[in-house]
Amino acid sequence: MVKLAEWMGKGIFRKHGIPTPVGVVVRSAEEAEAATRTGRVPLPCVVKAQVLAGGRGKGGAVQFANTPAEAALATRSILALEFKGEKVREVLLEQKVSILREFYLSFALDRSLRMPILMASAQGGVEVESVPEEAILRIPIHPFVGLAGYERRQVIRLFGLSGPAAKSLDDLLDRAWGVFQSEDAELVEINPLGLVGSGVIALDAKVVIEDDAAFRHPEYSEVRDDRTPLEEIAREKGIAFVQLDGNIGVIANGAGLTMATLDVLAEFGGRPGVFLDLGGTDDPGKVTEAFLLMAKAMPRAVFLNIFGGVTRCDTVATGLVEAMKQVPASERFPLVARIRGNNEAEGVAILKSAGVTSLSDLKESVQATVRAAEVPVEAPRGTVA
Amino acid sequence: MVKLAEWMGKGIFRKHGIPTPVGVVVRSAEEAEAATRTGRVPLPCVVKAQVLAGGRGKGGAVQFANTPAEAALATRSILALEFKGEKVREVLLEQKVSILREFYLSFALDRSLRMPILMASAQGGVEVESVPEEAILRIPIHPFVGLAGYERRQVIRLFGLSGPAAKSLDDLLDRAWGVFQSEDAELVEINPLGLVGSGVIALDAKVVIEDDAAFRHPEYSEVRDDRTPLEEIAREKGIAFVQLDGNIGVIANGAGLTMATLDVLAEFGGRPGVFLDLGGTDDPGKVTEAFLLMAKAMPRAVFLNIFGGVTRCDTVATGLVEAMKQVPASERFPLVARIRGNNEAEGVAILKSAGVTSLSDLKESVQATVRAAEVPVEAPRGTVA
Amino acid sequence: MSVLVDADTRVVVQGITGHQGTVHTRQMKLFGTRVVAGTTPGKGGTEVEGVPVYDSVREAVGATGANASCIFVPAPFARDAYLEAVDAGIRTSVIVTEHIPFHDMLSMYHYGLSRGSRIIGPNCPGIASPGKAKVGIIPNVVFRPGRVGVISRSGTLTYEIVSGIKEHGLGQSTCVGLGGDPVIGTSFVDALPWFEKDSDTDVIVLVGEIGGTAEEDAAQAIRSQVTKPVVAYVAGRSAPPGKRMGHAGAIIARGKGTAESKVAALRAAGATVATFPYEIPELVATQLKALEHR
Amino acid sequence: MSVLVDADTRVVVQGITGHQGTVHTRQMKLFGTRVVAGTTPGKGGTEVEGVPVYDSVREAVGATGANASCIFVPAPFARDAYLEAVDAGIRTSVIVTEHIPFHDMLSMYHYGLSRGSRIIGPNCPGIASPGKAKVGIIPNVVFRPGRVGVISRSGTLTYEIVSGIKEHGLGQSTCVGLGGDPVIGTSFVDALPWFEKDSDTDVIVLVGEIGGTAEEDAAQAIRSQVTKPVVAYVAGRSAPPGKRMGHAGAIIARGKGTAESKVAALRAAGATVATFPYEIPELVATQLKALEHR
Repeated sequence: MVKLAEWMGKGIFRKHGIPTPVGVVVRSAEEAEAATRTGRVPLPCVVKAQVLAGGRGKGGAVQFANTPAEAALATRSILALEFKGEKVREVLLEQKVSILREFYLSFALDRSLRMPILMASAQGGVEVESVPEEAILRIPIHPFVGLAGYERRQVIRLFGLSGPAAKSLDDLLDRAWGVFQSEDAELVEINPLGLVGSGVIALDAKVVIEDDAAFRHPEYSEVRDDRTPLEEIAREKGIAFVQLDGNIGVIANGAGLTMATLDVLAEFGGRPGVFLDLGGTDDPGKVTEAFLLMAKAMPRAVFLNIFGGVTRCDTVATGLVEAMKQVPASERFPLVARIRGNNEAEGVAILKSAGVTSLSDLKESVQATVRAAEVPVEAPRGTVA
Repeated sequence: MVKLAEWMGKGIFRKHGIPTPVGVVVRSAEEAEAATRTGRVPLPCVVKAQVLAGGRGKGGAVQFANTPAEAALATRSILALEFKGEKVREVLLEQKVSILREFYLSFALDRSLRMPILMASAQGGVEVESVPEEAILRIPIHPFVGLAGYERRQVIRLFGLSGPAAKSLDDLLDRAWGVFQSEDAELVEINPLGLVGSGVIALDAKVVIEDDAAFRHPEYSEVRDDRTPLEEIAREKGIAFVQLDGNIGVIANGAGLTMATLDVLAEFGGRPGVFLDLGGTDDPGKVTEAFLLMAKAMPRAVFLNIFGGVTRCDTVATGLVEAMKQVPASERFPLVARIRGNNEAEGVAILKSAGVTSLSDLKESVQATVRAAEVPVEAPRGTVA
Repeated sequence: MSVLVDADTRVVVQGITGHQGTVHTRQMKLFGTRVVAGTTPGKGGTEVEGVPVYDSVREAVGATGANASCIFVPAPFARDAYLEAVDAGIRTSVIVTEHIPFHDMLSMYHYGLSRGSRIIGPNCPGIASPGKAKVGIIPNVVFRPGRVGVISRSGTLTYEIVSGIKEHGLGQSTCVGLGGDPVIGTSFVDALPWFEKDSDTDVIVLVGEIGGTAEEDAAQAIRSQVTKPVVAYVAGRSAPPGKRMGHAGAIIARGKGTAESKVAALRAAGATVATFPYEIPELVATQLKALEHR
Repeated sequence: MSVLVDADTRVVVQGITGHQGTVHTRQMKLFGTRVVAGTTPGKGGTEVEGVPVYDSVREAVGATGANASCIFVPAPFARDAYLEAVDAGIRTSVIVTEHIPFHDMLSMYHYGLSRGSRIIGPNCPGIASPGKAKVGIIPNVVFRPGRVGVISRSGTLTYEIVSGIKEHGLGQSTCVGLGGDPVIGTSFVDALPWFEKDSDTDVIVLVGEIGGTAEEDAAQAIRSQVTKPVVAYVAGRSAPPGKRMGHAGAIIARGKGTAESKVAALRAAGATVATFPYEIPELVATQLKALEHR
């Protein structure tokens, strides 16, 4: 998920001809003062924290300014915020526009239908989850013919628009659909969409680009996301790595197996701290890297659960043994291993030669891991280094 | 059919990123001299008449120049040409490129498959009709998925290209398909496509935009086509009007009926001179305009053959009577009429009151028309004015 | 039985409040067609010729059970109208509108195909089964129930020929006008098997014209799939190459699409080909007589 | 009978000369699959693991009669590879490739649908019927012929479970891994009726995970179309909202896609839902025993 900040999303909107308020992104109070003083952003203006989390209105992350001095002040106070755990680095200053009504619009994927879906509601400016189902219009869009005119008319009717406002919405819908398609988006959300005079305008922009399509969009390669620093490193190395609240790390191969292993751990009282899916690999080096990464997350215990398919047991064992040599003393962790499947015998032998015993029963392995996390004094059998 | 001149086609190619030689279109020898002297067109250069007909190479419509003076001379001589009946108004000067091989490429419509079709041949630079069928690769393109990479590879293989040349062709194919789609073309032909160094380049461009899609392409509204002046006027009035070699005009409603009427005329020794299809109309004024237009073509006789459907018989009769008042004496022609179908009785009565008798038998009507055209001394019964 | 439409066909007229929509709604009703609904965005709740008007096809289908549509909306909006019909569950659409860009028709045709919906047209007179239903604009006066099936790329030429059949004392089972555009939803190849299967049809009249290879394709289909006698006619023998003869599809281009080629293919496939349109009724009568004596 | 593949399945491996393509061609052959051809553009005329390599799928199909394909080509070219397979007449394609953009999958899925072709995957382990054929990458060692059908959104978790079934002394009829991407060619809803109809399957094991509503949709299908006993398991009960758990599709977003919702829906539809994956074989054995005593 490449989640774009509001100001970037609005930049894409403008590129596609979707109206947005006049605005400038700034990174300091001085810039804010200058932007408003020179008229690049007409006053009065809105000052908005550029964070990915929603609900900014309630957390002081959106303020208003009538003078350049006020704009500077608001920017400074917002830049000092940490909003839902996220440091504010950028602030968007936008001309305040006079809004007659607010609507909700989004394009996303309907997985069951295998079609994009347009969702619209005449109740905008609130979280769509809080809108009753029956007040939301859902229009599946067949990818071969796109968003048809008769479908756009359904939205126009829902919003009760006519004349130039209807025409403006019709045009915006077509363009927003264009954004969803041509930018390989998984979400394009405009909430609120404002009725301003006789036209509609995007007052917010939430655009999420699909990770897998990143190769077609090098322009987003620098986008900061809401990953932790370790998750970011893992992503670069092509390892699926998710940090959770607990203290036990799980290294497995395959998303389903990794999740299932975490579930069993949780069921037996363990607290999952890291989800690490090796994926399919036959490179012991990648396995070593995965272990070194896991060590950085400082787990109290790690459970290695491998079913050898594409990823063979001996590859994992070899990579693990190498990691055992490289992990610094301060980052060592107790390890429980269970490896089965392709080249199981070879893998088990390699582990054994390094002093690690592979258990075969899942329940027993999990219980051993939970115990290891609870008793951090001395490392149990099967420990890294 | 909006047939674009070579230089306009190449302009579209450049807009879509398809390589073409450096070139400039000129309308005088002076312009040609200046363009080559200033280096806007590097020398040596090719000087090409911008006409719509093919086979320019053999008719002196393509020449070469090594100096600005030669470029001016060649341009002057080409501007003096009338090529296959078409006055040369524009000349394209292009840098001469060193061509290793020439290929043929086109995108058109396969009516039976209801799909666009890519045609390719390794024998370029000649009329594709002269290439044996088995040497032409035909690839239907499904409009919902476009020209696939594996299909482009078939063309690359046919041309025997590899490395950068293959990559260049792959890219060009994709872009030419983009031209066909986004410009609503009915034909995009590159003949020859040249292999130059390690890339391919469009040495000619034949782009035909579909008439019915003209409303999406106002940029081509000024394009001169190979219609006669009367055909041009007819087009503006929304009348299907085609000038042929003979001297008898046929006014009918519906393309099939008009063609069939011309066929019967020809079968009985008449020479069809004008095809005029009123189409579906209920405006007598349009009928009047059609007759006035027919008069301008100076036919020796006219046969009006109407089967009233959307176009009612009384509408046609009313329009005809009005035309009888407006046609200048110098343009009057003998008329035979046959009107049947919706509101037949009313139509026949209106004609009768104006002194025109409607015949009912097609064969008899045609024979009367042919006789009228042969005997221009006195107008027969049923004459305009 | 009949072809594609019958007494159970329930028609929604898309663009009913326009002039053509209104005129032909009246004519279809006079023919006996069950015109159950019309649509025009923004005109929902009104009535035209006693037919209720809805804002959308989905509403019209929901309220009236319409299963076929007749489209009169202007060319720039025709694609949209057809997509709306398909998505609302309409299985047969007659598109009367002319001048629809063929690139639009390509996506309409293939979308319909993938969703099990059939287009007749565009730029066509439509389909009619005398005594049952008419969807389109063929003048009512030319019809009389009978056993001759007519498939044509033409409009008025069809009326002329169908009328001739009636005047000759014969009648039609179903008559379908396919339209003369480069891309049409239903071709001879699609329609011939319907008439072959139709128990009400004894003889098939095929009216072609220059341009494309639809008649050559038809000849192939006649050879392999049609056992009933076929009487054919091809318009445009006197047309010169390179000129569009009124219909966007009627053009001899690059040596393809000549009348000679079509007539030869049809003859070779066993069809009786008329030189003049007025010969058709007599040729049909001869075929019918031959069938009686079999 | 079996589901989707059988002893007559003739497989072409697309991307056979790549490392994965070669390794799994060997494994498929060891399984007993008729791997008749491979393709890699520019490598036509060579051989991999005794299998002839062609430049294009059309050539491969022409020469070998291949009717299924297994796709290993890299994500940016996967769409193209599938279109090539469809156009060459392949009816079933297992796409092993991961990280295919879902916008690409949308057009692949709908194109296949319109042409009568079926995708398993992408990012999936494929399909196998022990003793008959395997198309994909599931390790051969986990299988043993039997009467348990397995449908799973997972890869290695499936191996774990299928292996458990074998170790418990039971065996599988067909096992299909659907893949964990947001857009997959074959869903539970598509696959359940195949197993319901399959005379070799007595009990169905369904392995789901968090994200989307595939399991809720499956519950609907079980209720309305499945009479055979279903044993289910859903991975991801401990996963927090908003995090993608390895699979692109495994994410609880906007309150949708939780394990609780899926387990509840499956239970309500009559499925037996396991809490731990290692419970599944015993639950299956119980169902089989119950069937015997019926």
